[in-house]
Amino acid sequence: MKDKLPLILLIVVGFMGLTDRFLPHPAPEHLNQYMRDTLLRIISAFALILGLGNLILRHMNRIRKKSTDWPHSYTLLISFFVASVIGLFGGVAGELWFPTRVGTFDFNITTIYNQMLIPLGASMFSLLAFYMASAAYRSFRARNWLAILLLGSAFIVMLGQVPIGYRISPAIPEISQWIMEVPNTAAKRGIELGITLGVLATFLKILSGIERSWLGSGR
Amino acid sequence: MNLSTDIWVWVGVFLTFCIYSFLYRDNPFYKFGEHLFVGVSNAFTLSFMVHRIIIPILVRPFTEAWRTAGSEGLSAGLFNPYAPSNFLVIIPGVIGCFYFARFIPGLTWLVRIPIALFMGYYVGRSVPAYLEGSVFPQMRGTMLTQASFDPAQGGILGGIFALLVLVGVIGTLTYFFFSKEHKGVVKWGAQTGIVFVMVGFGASFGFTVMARVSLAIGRFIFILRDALGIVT
Amino acid sequence: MNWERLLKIDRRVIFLTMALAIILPLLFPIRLTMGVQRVTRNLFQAVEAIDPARQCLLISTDYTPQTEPENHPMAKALMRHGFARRVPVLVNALYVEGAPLIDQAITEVMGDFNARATSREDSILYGRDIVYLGWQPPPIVPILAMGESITGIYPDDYYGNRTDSLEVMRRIRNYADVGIVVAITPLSSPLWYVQFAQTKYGVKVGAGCTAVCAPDFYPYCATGQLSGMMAGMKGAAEYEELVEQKYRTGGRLKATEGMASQSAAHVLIMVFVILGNVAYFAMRRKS
Amino acid sequence: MRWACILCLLTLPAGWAAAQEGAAVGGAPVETAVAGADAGEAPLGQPAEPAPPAPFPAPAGATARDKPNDGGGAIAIRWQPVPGAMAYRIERAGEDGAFVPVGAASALENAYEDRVEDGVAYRYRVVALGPAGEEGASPATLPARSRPQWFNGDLTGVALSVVAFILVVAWFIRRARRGEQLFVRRIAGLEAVDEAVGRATEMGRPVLYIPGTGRIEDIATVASMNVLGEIAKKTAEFGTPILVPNRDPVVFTVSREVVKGAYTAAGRPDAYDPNSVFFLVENSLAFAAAVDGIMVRERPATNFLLGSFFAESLILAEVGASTGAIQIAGTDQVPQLPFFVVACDYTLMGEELYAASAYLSREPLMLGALKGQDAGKLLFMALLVAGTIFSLITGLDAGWLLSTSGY
Repeated sequence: MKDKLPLILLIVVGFMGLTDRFLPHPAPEHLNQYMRDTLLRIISAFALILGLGNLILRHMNRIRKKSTDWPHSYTLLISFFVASVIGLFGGVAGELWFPTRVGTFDFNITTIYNQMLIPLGASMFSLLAFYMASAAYRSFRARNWLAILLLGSAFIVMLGQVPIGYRISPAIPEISQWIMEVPNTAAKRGIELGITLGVLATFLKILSGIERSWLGSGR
Repeated sequence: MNLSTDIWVWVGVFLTFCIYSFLYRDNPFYKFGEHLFVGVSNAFTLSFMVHRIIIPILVRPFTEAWRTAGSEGLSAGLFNPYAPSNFLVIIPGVIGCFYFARFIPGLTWLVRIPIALFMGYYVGRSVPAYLEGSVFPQMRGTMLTQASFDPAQGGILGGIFALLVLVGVIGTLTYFFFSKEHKGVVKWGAQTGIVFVMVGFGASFGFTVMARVSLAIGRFIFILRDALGIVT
Repeated sequence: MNWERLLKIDRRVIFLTMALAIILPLLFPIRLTMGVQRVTRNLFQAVEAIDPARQCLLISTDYTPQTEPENHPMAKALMRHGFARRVPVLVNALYVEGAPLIDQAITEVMGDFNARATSREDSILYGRDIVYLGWQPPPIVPILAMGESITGIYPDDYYGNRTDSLEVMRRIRNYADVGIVVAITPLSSPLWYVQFAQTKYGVKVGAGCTAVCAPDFYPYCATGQLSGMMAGMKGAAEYEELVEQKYRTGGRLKATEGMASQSAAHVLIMVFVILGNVAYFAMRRKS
Repeated sequence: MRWACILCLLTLPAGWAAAQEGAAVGGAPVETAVAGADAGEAPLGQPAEPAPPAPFPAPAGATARDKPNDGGGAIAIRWQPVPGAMAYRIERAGEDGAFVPVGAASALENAYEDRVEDGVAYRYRVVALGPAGEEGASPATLPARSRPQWFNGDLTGVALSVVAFILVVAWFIRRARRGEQLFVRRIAGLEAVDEAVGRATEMGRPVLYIPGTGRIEDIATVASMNVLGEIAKKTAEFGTPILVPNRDPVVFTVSREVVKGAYTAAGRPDAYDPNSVFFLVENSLAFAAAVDGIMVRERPATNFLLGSFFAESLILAEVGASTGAIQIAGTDQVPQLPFFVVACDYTLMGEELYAASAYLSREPLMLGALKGQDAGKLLFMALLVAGTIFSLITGLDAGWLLSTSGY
């Protein structure tokens, strides 16, 4: 029961998902829609609550145990609670009862998102420009012929990306596009075809119960 | 120079600085930025989850069904899961609560039910999507036809390139072949494959530099234009 | 010269020079000329082929402010192109995070056009020439549902208007009336449209993607599943140029301006790679 | 013997062809009505117009039929183009007989899809519009009804290939079950797993396992969960702490069960630390920021980055590399692979990630599935070569066998 029921459920909904695309009839279509748009969405909301509970408890623990950097756990908890109150009771755009405006200063959750999360996310993301430079410097060494291929094609494509490449020779952007269209396409296609086989195999392993690590320990 | 008077802009500048300081090394500014990021971002997700999912698709259908039942009495329509107001939304709610069964000794296995629903459904769904969206058209695109040599589409040279793609795809597939050691013919195939893979990866890397630099440009424009007003 | 020291150079030196390479061209701007890639031209042609009387251009966005510098100019260039040709433009956002950005882009481009308009016919009117459908989660749902009815899945637009009350939405019902969907993305939403909308409803799909995704999309451009694409900031700059050459729409060409910093950063990385290899071989010869 | 089965599969294309032809000709219940059989019949209703427009050649061969392979609600109208026409207007008549315009098509088109109610009979006619407003209406088609279909015949090939693959894998699994030894070659990235976990043990530092930033919908995440089970067994045996930060709450619930199960399976349920698997944040960049923090502060000796990764891949991999950790990465997100190859010690590319749990567990049944993957690859290669040779010799396009709807 404890193993079988989840496995049976998994097989049933697995086939439901599998056949969704093959059965255009409204009856299965509606069932699938219900599954995606209502059932699984509601369940995922509960998973989030569980996850947030886990995060809060972990940081409260860190404060209690005075682990390294514990004062920063306060930053996390306070910012979480304050912003949650603003978001939950102030509404998405400040339309609910909790005040999210002082004079001309707006701080509803959408504003907070735009003015705090966006700069944070964009800065984090843009670190990549720097990491790419250091990764290229560190790893693009012509150690063996495979490395030379990697380095060479990266070099040509980088040059083809910018107007200077075009100035050096109009052929460079052409070559770079050829690399993207021929060897790159071939490699990607080969990898993608393999991935599909992996997906199929994973589907079978999970549905046939060969792979059951997800069942965890409660047995 | 035309300094911004908007408090939020300076908050943005400060937070950008906090994150960039990590390039120097880990430091209290970064730790502050990191923890704030996690805290506020979770609050944002929670608010949206409540306002866009829990209330409209779980709570509201139920309370409306309750109200209808109060004024018009129970009817079969209130138990139709597809109806905008129905009592059956309680079922997904209960299944969602099974996640918390983990804390109830003896019932921990109930956690597997929502997990099974998620894994089963999406694993099943992805199979035809991959085959139809990826394998079939990509296989088709890889096969050569006489049209590959069509003068209108690059002629002989176009045909040779198409052949190269075919060779590359077969080589790459050979590289991933698990049942044979890379020896003999398989070795040649796999080596061809890895040549294509490495050239492709290099190209991919080179191509990406632009995207990443664009992001940094965006950040610096924010500081130079929005906050300091040095450039327009 | 101490090669070993050069090989083990502190990462922070690289970071600092990189920052300078990006900032200096921003402070002292120059404009560079460039060639146009085939895929960009194909996308431009596909948008040119839309019949303004019957069809619309659907711009589907799922970028967030993080990829704004790349994706935002694409959305604006497409809007400019649509407006210049009087093709109705529908825009949606697949994720809430990017939704306010699109509003800003629409306001800006509409403003540019309307500042030069002389009559009502000449202006860009909301509801007639452009509709911002807003956001419906999760992304897969609107992608599938728009095949049946666009107003069905987007009953209200971003600004809270009933979509079925908008002039253009009376003739644009579903994918059958969409000339092309151009998905502007840092992820793989063009492929979602290919996998879920094109396979089922046969709609044309184009892409505007960050440079990082572009290599992935070339195979789809080759098979024709994607009608064309703008790849990264360069693709956006090229599209800006194409629209500007043909229609003289004016407005800031953001992507074109950023290309100088791009060039500097690219050259810098290449210099680093060369330096690294010179040092590497010098060291190897020594040992 | 093994190849016999694959050979059978190679004959599949013929089966597909037959099936597709069947669907097109007689397979689907199609209600086709050809106009012109009685071309003399006068249209039953005319839209009221003040002055009748000048005549124009009418489109011939207009047909209306249920749109095949859909969920109902659509009728497909086709006609032969009229030279010189500027556009076409499509008109529909219900039971009452009056034709009303329902849509238009450009001069380049010769098909239109009308959205209608299921089960109701409609007749259509196509009006060709001339350059000066002339009109030429085709005779009315016979009535057509739209209805939903149960099976999407366009996908017969896809359905058959799913079935074929299931059979092949099942066959290999049966062989494995009978106790046959199945050979699998060395995969460097996976050979290194033991060494990598061992190194963390020696250094007394934790192992960091990042199950990607995808959701459970991404199958790579499911594959990663399976690998996590195997790696957690190893850390349980070695007594090395493992850290599993999660970005998706649903994945978090799964990975927690997986790790706990692995510790139980390894016979060390007491060593399982409930704090080792934790949820961080859904925003993937906030997640990257927090994981960077973990990397520089907890200094794990080994980082596993296995699953679905997006733009944050290089942020994680470069920061991990700067802390000196051994890094084993793997993803099926092809655009991220180059970054992992450049910044990590070992990279599992695409399919290798899916093979990893079978490889690590060495469980015969799982290896059977792996063999099935290989058979699939052989099939792909054979089809590509055979299709190319066939097309080049005959001048036909073998690829159309692989066409699904929309192309």
